[in-house]
Amino acid sequence: MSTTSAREALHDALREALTNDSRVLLIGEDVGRYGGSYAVSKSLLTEFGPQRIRDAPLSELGFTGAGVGAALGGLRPIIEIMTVNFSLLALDQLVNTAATLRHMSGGQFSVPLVVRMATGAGRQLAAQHSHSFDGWFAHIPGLKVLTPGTVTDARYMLGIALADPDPVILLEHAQFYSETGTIGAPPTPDEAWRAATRRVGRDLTLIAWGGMLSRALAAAQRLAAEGIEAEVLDLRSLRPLDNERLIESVRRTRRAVVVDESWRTGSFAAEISARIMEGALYELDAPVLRVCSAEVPMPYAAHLEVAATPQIENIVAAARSVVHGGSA
Amino acid sequence: MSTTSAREALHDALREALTNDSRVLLIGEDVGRYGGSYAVSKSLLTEFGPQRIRDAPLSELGFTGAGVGAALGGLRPIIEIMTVNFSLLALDQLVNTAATLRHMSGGQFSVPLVVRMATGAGRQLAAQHSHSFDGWFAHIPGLKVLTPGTVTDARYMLGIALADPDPVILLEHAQFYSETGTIGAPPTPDEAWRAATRRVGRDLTLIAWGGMLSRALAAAQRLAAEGIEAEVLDLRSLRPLDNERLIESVRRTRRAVVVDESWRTGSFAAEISARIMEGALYELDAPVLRVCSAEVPMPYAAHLEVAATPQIENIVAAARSVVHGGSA
Amino acid sequence: MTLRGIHPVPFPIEESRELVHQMLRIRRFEEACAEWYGLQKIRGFLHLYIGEEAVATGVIHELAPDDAIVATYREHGHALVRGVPAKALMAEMFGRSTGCSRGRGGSMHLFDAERRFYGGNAIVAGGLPVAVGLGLADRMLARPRVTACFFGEGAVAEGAFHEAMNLAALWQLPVLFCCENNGYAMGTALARSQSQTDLCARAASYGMPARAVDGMDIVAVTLAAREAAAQVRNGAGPAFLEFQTYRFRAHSMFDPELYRERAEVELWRERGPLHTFTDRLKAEKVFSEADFQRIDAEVADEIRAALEFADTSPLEPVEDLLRDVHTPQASA
Amino acid sequence: MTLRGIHPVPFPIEESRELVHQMLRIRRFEEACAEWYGLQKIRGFLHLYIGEEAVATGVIHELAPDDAIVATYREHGHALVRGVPAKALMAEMFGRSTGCSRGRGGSMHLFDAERRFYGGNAIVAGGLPVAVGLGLADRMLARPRVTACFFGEGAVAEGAFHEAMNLAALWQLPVLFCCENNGYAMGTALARSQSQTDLCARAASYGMPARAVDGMDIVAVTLAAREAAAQVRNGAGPAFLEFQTYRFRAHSMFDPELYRERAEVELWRERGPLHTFTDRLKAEKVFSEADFQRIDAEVADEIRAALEFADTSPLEPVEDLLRDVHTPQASA
Ligand SMILES: Cc1ncc(C[n+]2csc(CCOP(=O)(O)OP(=O)(O)O)c2C)c(N)n1
Ligand SMILES: Cc1ncc(C[n+]2csc(CCOP(=O)(O)OP(=O)(O)O)c2C)c(N)n1
Ligand SMILES: [Mg+2]
Ligand SMILES: [Mg+2]
Repeated sequence: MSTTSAREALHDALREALTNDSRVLLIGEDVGRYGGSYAVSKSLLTEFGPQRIRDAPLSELGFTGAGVGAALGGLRPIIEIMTVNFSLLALDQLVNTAATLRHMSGGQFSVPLVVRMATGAGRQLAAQHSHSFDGWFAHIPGLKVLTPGTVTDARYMLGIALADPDPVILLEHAQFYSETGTIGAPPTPDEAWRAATRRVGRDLTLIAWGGMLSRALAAAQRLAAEGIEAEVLDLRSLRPLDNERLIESVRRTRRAVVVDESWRTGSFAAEISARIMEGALYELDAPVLRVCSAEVPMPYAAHLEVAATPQIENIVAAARSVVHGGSA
Repeated sequence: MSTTSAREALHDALREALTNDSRVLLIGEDVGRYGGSYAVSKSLLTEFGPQRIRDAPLSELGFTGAGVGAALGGLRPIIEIMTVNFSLLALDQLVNTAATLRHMSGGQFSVPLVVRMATGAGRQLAAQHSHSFDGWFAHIPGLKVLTPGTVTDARYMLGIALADPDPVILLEHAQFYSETGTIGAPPTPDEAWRAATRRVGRDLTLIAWGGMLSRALAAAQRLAAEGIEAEVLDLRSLRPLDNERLIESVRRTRRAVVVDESWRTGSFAAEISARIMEGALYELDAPVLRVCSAEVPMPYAAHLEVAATPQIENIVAAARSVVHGGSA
Repeated sequence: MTLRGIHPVPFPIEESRELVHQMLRIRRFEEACAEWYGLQKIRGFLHLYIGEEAVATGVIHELAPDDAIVATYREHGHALVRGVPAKALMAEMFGRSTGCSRGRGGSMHLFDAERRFYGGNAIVAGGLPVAVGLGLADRMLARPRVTACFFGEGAVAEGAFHEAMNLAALWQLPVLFCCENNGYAMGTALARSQSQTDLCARAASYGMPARAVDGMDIVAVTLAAREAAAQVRNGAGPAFLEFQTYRFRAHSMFDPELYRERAEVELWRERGPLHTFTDRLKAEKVFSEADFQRIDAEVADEIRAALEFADTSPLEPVEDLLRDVHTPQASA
Repeated sequence: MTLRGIHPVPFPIEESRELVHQMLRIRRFEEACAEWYGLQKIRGFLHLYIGEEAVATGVIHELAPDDAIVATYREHGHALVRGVPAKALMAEMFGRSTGCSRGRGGSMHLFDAERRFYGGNAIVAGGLPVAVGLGLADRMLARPRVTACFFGEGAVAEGAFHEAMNLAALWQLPVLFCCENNGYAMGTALARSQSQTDLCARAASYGMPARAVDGMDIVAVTLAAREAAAQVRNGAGPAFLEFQTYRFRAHSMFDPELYRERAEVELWRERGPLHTFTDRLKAEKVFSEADFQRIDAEVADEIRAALEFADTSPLEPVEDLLRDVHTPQASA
């Protein structure tokens, strides 16, 4: 089997969705003529035309809200917000409208909206272009949050999201686009929303998702060389969260490290730690540790950015610490 | 000593700040002629005039950003965002500009901005007017977050916030405005940023802040009647967070319940639980429990809103469960 | 601009009666709401539309059944005229499971899927982008429909207004923007929130046809809406109507009304849409006080029945707290 | 509108030379940036201003030392003309602790407190509300200062633009809005982002004086800025200038430029602000090729020294990662 990049996988997923369902359209800044700021939608304009590959003005709040309306009106809009950093401008429509409409109306409306965004740091884009808001989106009842971390998920999660009658946020890590791999079998709709064990291990559970998954796997490999067998759990969906597999794994390994690129305080990693506290405290042999970003707006300089974000060594060190004891 | 409402205390704090420092001004929707949507700024327009009590158009993003600029320009702006629900429209300026400017500029600028917002549920205002985003603000390095929960803090925290050279968010619970109490001595600037033990106890620590503090105290009183002595820790500042007092208290009581009005998943309560996991796991006699809101956009009907939000009975039940064991 | 008093009412008498009937339904419904708010049966925020009845009545009268409506938190009138049963509305105000939003929404969040009534948005200007999207769907699916989007003049200052107006005009979407300019956003008069108080000039700056209409005159409202809706429906792109009106009551039940003079309110009350219209019909001798009393009695019956229904309706069981967060058939 | 070629350049020759000098500094600085980006010494996003030099040069030339500047992520030129030393700027591009933002900001976040250069904002339209606030401070503290706020035409679609324009006009604040209309927002041409492509009409709709200026002509830019800045400084409220210009390079170093024709770029290159101005000065016989070479050599020295400085400057110690999140004297 040949390898594919996550970028290509996402592109193919878009193309497939547009081909299979005439109600699907893509709206976002520079998705058309420019080809997508991460080239995910390249050439789709030529194939599907400007009605369905719709370049939007710089109006994140406006076109996200338009996505809500279009979904209500019978379309299957995919809104691309160029990066999560700009999604702050659109949060009102996501949180106050997309997430609430069904409930506020007593169940009369569904909002089948898919919102794709690039997320994460690692390219020296500094303090306004390097955020991770995974946990913020996962905090909102009424939204669902998918975080592809394998090319297979990159290929199929968009379809899963489009098949869902409710608003789904798809977080695509900007560094993930260039990762390559072999596309496997499509997950069943049910499986796509559940955590996946990407590596089996007995000594601890490494919990990751999205852009951090490859780092967790790399750390697991290094740990194996020192005789520590890490289980790697890919959460995949942050909301709903697969508590069952999370707790099952940690009960078995009795130790856990959570990897999350967002700032530590108030991170989604805190939620994972709290879930383990609630569901597996008595089985724990060591505190659950979090490998997160340092609490600083992202600096531009390469060495500072590396120091500020979770690296493979940090994960390895945290894993060693929970297995062998000592301070992390 | 006579009792004062938190509303009056906040009003007096505003008046004092405006009187003592001519650089101070209040900007927000209906802070002037209307008298403030929660009547906190009532009559200030008459006393200080429309330049300093500045009614703003419905432009949350615009006037919050103007607050950043005014702070840079040498004023001491207090921005009132009517409620946290509307702060979603202003998050970009808070997160991408106010919080980052100092760091992005290599320390050249300070942004002495104070942003006041009413927060919380409990008045049947339904899904778009009942949010708690305490944890979201506390997630952002570069911001500080104060949450008055006593009339003394209502009286003095604004001054503390204004004395700070960096952006400070002041979260005022909408139900707190009507709470009354006796105003005590002003906290020292140093103490105001630290957690306060509002009740001493040996059996567990109840951790709360802002609008939930009075409920935690009420729960502690009920628990005392059954022989459970709860310590009540008022966090007061969510960022910076007083980890030291938190961990010290829980190590001593060996049990903890966190009360947080936001939705459970991704709540700030998760952060508290994770901190205890990291700092006091070996001293714990029971899992830390969280009393949070149900994961549903806030329903209008009174009985559903009560069921959706943390009530004194829920806190009591959680406390009993951590003390006596059994399921929460 | 207004035809009031100059020309005869240009409607068949049945139509005029219907307009009176609808305006009166709003008036009496809201008077009942205010009363039952006092009795604490209705809670939360309650924003009355009294004084502005001609706007919702005239515009919605001109909409077809499969047109869509997006409104604000001040939307009882719009829901009523659209045909959402008064019972379902009143039950919603009471927070009952028989309410049009199962008691989940309350006064600010009235919805009715069947009648394409999309609420009920309590974020100022929050409905405008949604209306743009509904228009986009109609345009892409080649449906000759109109989405009428109501909002107050206070919304014009919001960035969402600007983005939505630009998108609608740029993409030539079938949206009828209906600005209910009642002069105040809570306590803030238009001139203290807009550098340009001519809202039509603002709308025209997007290249959108715009027109100011006497919102106290049901005839003017109806005719303006008729013309604009036809244009929008026929593919001319969006249009903007500014209805100049006034709310007779406070902003909400918490408002001490410090920001306006009693005399100003009185002046506008004299222009009240209901009595000026009935006076005019009476002057034309096509309508009598007895006619009015008959309609009023009919409306009173309807409201009484709605109150009765609401007050005796069940509450949603607490066990159902978490329902309707997601669509049931969802895979997760 | 432009005086190009019709009247003689209305500046003393020293002033003209200075304008050439500044434009050339921008050009050469950015050429060096592109080169060193290729060598991977500069990373992240790099947005070049080449082609647009007349705008920053002409406007900032007209500002007083205590006026303020708010710019975007395409702000090397503005920082240079403002007097931020090329060394400090280049060191910033290299991510060094000697950079004007200590290597924390990079290309998109250049700052200089002493020169009232407020960055360096990489959120499109994010700087406008900040500029409004700076203007508010000046107005309330009765300082006769101007805040010049630069932004691209793409920003005009953002809600933040609308809210900021309205606030500035409503409160009559001393802000000079400088729209750098280079025709594209990344790959989106103006006509595909704005229903109304006449940006001055948009600005005028806020009741703000607005004027379109040939942004390729340094004379036109300078004169327009002179007049507008004087009005703003004298308390006439905000003003809006649209500078019609063009970027000769890609949007950023990642842009494959699929959205425009080579021929269009060539056409605009012919109007390049540097050579058209020097040609004109030469035609007037007040400036020679030797003059140009002298200036260019001087600039080359400056850039060489800046590169040398940057490349040999130290990195910020990793132990200092957490500095400058808060102001040190803060109580917490
Ligand atoms: C984004 C936002 N900001 C503030 C509020 C609080 N608020 C509710 S209604 C209102 C006034 C709106 O005035 P207008 O748009 O003129 O409508 P009207 O109430 O007069 O019908 C305000 C400020 C809100 N609901 N949403
Ligand atoms: C709010 C926001 N949305 C999107 C982006 C991504 N982006 C960066 S520059 C740009 C184009 C801006 O165009 P314009 O305002 O015309 O300025 P120019 O780059 O042409 O100077 C876009 C879309 C951003 N930085 N901020
Ligand atoms: Mg109004
Ligand atoms: Mg541009």
